[in-house]
Amino acid sequence: MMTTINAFLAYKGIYFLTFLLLALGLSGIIVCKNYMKKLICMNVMQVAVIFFFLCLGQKDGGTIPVAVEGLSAAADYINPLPHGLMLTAIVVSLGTTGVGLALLLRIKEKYGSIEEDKIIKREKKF
Amino acid sequence: MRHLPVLIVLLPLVAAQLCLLISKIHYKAGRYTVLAAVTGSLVMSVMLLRQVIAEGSVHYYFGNYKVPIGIEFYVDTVNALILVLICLIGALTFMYTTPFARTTDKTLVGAANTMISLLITGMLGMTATGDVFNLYVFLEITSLSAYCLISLGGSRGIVAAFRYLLVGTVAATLYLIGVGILYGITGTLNMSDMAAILSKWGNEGAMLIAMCFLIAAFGTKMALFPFHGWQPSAYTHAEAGSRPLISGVMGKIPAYGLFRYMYCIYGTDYKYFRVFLIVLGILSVCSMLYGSIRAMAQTDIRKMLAYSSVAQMGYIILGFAIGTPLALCGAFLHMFGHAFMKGGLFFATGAIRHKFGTTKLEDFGRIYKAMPFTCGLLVVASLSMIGIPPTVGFFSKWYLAVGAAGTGEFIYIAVLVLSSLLNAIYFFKLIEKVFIQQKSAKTEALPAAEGPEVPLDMMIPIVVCFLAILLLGIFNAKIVDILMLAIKGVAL
Amino acid sequence: MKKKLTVLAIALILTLPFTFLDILPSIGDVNSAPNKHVSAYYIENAISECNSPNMVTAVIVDYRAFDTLLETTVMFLAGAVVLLVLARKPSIKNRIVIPKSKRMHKDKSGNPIYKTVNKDVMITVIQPLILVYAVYVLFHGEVSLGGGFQAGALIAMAYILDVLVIPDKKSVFVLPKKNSVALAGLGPFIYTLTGIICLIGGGMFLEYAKLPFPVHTAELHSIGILAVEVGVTIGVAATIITILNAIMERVTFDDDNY
Amino acid sequence: MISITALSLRPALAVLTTLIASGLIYVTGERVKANTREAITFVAAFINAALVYSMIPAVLAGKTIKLTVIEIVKGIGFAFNVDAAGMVFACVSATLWILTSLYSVGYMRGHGEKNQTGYFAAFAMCICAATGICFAGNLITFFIFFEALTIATYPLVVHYRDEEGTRSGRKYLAYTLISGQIMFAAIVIVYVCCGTLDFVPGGFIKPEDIPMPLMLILFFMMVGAGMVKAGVMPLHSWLPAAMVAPTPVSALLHAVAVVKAGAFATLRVVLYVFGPESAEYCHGADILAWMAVITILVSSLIAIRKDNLKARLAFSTIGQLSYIVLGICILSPSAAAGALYHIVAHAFMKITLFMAAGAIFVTTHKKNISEMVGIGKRMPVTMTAFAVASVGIAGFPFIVGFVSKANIIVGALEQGKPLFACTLIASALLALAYLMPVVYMAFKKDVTNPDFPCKAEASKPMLIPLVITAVIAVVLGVCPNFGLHLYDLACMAGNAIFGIGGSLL
Repeated sequence: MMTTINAFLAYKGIYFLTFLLLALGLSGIIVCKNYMKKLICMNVMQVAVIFFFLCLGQKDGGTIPVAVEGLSAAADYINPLPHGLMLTAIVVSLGTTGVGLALLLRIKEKYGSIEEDKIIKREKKF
Repeated sequence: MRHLPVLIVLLPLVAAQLCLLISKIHYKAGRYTVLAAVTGSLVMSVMLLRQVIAEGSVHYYFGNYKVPIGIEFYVDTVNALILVLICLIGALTFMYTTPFARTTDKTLVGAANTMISLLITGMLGMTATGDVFNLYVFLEITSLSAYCLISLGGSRGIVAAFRYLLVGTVAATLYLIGVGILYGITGTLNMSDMAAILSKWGNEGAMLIAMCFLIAAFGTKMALFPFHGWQPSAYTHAEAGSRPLISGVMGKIPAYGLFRYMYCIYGTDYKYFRVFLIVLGILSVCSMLYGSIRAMAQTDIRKMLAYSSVAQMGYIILGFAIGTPLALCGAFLHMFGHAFMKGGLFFATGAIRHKFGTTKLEDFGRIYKAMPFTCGLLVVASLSMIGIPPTVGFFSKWYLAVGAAGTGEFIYIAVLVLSSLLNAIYFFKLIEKVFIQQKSAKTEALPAAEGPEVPLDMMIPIVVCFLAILLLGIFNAKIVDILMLAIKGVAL
Repeated sequence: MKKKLTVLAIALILTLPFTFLDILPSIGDVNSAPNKHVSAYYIENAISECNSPNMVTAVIVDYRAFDTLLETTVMFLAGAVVLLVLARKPSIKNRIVIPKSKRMHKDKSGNPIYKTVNKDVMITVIQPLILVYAVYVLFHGEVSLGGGFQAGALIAMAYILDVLVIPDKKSVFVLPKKNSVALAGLGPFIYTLTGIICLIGGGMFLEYAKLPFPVHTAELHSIGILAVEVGVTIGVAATIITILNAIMERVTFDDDNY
Repeated sequence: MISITALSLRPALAVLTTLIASGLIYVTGERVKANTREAITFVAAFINAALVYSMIPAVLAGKTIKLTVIEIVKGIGFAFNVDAAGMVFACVSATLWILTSLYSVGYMRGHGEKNQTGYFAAFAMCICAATGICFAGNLITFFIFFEALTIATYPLVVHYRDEEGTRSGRKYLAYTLISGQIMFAAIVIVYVCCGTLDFVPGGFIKPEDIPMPLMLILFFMMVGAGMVKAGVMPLHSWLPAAMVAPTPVSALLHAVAVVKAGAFATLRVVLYVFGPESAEYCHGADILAWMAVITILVSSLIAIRKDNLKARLAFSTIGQLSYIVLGICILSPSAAAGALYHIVAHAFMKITLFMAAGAIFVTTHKKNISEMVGIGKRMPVTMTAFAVASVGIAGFPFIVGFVSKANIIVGALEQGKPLFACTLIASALLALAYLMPVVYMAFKKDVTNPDFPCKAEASKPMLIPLVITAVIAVVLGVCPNFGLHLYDLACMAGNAIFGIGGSLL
């Protein structure tokens, strides 16, 4: 029993947490009424994806992927590809968040609020 | 010649990067740069199409790293045609935006041109790429520029853009999860390599879950029925000039992405393939009926057209769900046709708004007197939406129906017929308004009836769309021949 | 509360298949698919092919350089979007909720708390250091950890310090909005240009080995990587400065007026 | 591969001429004088007629003119196929276009109508579609023109742009579009089952191709479109509603293009797609025949009660069109020939009646029969023509209606269905009952109506066409083959369908 749990925690546990994070982010986007919170939840989701990819690139006994004298086998370094991909994903999420914040600024200016129900009410005036 | 695939994408990209710099000379200079670049892309995409038809599909390896090491562009006849479509509608839309410009601030005009140029780049890249992660990056470029163009559409545009941003980012995230799972079981990001590995030792359960994520992601991006919530207000409130591009083409590219995943990566031999077909079939049927029913209730033409887009996406996905070569041809033909129909309707709507300053259906009484050509396009595009021959809408419906009958799914034919009739209800409402109803007080008061119909910049897209709808319809067999080349090879 | 619990429960149920079904490789498994196929190639060939000990750098600016070009473009795009979105400022009367008073925003830099630090000294000491470090990070990106993004961010940081701490006096450089955004486009363009030069040299796009310079292949890869890193640096720095500029025009937020 | 010759291009040219005319009229619009617009109409009408007539000798010689323009959908061409049956209808529509155009000019000017550009453009488009329907070589080409006709007629129905017009326009669209879409579905299924859509005399669907219940459903899905346009009874109600349109439109709708297209569609579907064998096998023809019988009787009874002249004529049309449907469904060569010839006969008679009604309306603004007492004194020529046509509708010998009806009755008796023959005779009496009172009241001696003090006919452009059509009706009644050999053509078509050699009767 304990070994099963141990094996689970060691080999799959982080997936569980990542997907939990993803699900929470998603539910936050759906449940929250405040646009700022929605934006934060969106970021949480993106972070979950980044974790997920990094999990895939993990390797037992691997070091950071910068070549060191004497280590040349593939098993010696962790997988560089997910890290590279996630650099891109991070930049993209940065861009998205920035644009989201700029839009929020405009919404706040125009509608005087970033609460969804108030915005829906005031939207009809335009 | 061998660099054509990359040059098509690079031209608008470079134009976008340099547009702001060039705009510092004169506010129109950047515009001409982008227009030249998109036109150049159009010419090259036509060349590429000819090349692909003559010599078969083209691979382009970035940095000369062979797959699966590097990134690859893969162009067959289907996406070569889509490239042409994007460039054409892109160039037309770009031409069309000028009369809507309200500022001559060099930076702002430059930035707005950059947005359209990058939107085109993103769509071109999504179509041409053969790498799943590269597709994600292009997807985000497309989305970010679309958010911006939607947010420029006034007070409600900002909120629509923000909502689209949330939903769109969730979709992109789900897409990444799907890609992650596939990467986890194959270890590659290249589409053809992935397809080869999956067919050999694909984990069927993982593939199923990945596909669920992908359907949700692409479904959201193309506004399929349960995921369409963001779309109507986004299309409605997008910036007037770029609306034809956003509503005409942007939704189609994720649909093509889904096609790639279903037929190129997973392949029809996949164990649960039938399940996807049924799921997509249900979604598309719901889309067609729901979109049409909601469209009937709208009083604003833009919103009506937006809901009708939900329905029309259903046609395309229906083709994928039927899955015979003819039905797939129908789906792609509808993709091209609908780009011109919906683009054309939005061109016409924009022209009317430019002249009369209204998009409310009740103000459309007898505007045909002042704008005969625009209204001609409205009528032809509407008829095409309904599926009256000899417009392209009829023929795409024909192929879909023949495909459905071929597999014995008569229910799809019934839905096609029903959806056409629902379309007829609201499009004839529009035609009735334009030709029959008395002039409303608002349009009566305007002195706009004098003078030329619309500026030449607007007239060209209108005429091109008008001709395209008819010519695509009449010469559809040629296009189907071209499509068949690829579909037979790739899909089945 | 009940709602939140329901959501949590659904989340848990949705999460289960990923964890218990054996559909994903075990974490840390050396022989899992993602760790074998392509990535092994990258690890084994990064040094010989790209002349770059940092494998992540090799992946992002050489093997998958096109992705990074687009990524830089996304940065530039985000800057331009923020600029464009924030360019329109509705007049007071066009707003739904009209601010109660039109009291002007007070300059917060006059606040005593800021005066306790000798700003000039701090800036003069720290700014050159940041810039030097930025250049270091830029040039060493391929051998150790670092690269264009970090360098760009550092340069922008120097500028941000400048603007935030002494709003009136700018010591390093002045970059108005319209220039910064053009520069943000120029950065990715340098990147693209590197690729196009490869085309001219007879290679594929971004095939550094075909850069038309008279040095051997490994050197060419270094030159290529450096060139694109410079492009990335300029793009990122200029984008951050653009966003800053766009926001600086709106220091008087509406909240202050309520 | 069929070589393209000057002859084989003619059907395409005939369609193209009308299409171009329509486009020209719409594009030139209100900017040019009315004369130019009318000139375009007439030039196109004459070219069209010349092209159609010029094909008659070839068709009479037993040839079918085939032309495939392009591949319209994968595997099926956009094909024209001029055979005897199509020729009959084409001749009628080409001839009547000239006359109706002339009449329209008079009516529109006399009545000072608005929106004339749209009117003439849509009119030309209707003829274009009708010509296409005649010459279509396969179901998909046929369907394209059929739908084009639906759309082209819509602007004519809503011509007045008022509340009532809009409402009847909607009704018209609802009926025709729904039936059209259902036909579309049926065509698709037939294509998938049979792999071809080319019209073949005697049909291409073999009884064994499609299982029985589906076949019957398909039969009605397909015929439905024709039934709607031809106004067969449960599906007729758009036709009286479309009465709000100007009279020339009614004339066109009721006599030439639309309803005839419906009847012709029924002919093509029953005899060229399903064929007598399959139509009989699936019982579709029987059911349709009985529907036609009911329509004939009921519509005549309704017509008697109508006071509005145009409404009465509309119900008369519904009844008369069902003659054609009945003739088709009897499934015998002479009945088919009779049905085809009835297209001709009814066209000339009914158009005379409508033109007369229009002439009365333009000169006296009277719509109702009860107000027309003594009108014969004011408009003797018009009313004489009206009387001739009325008698013709009833099937009086030496007028064209007799020829066609006689053929249908003969066919019914041949097939051993005397009930159908009785129906036709009964309906002739009913026709007398609803049309004769008009004539009688018009020429009533002892009454003088203060509304009609002196003799004053309608203007020349209106009077001449209606006299011509009345004269043609008589001439064709005496000598059915006069001029265009329409009777021979009809008989040829009938024989071809039932596989009885190519010789004339």
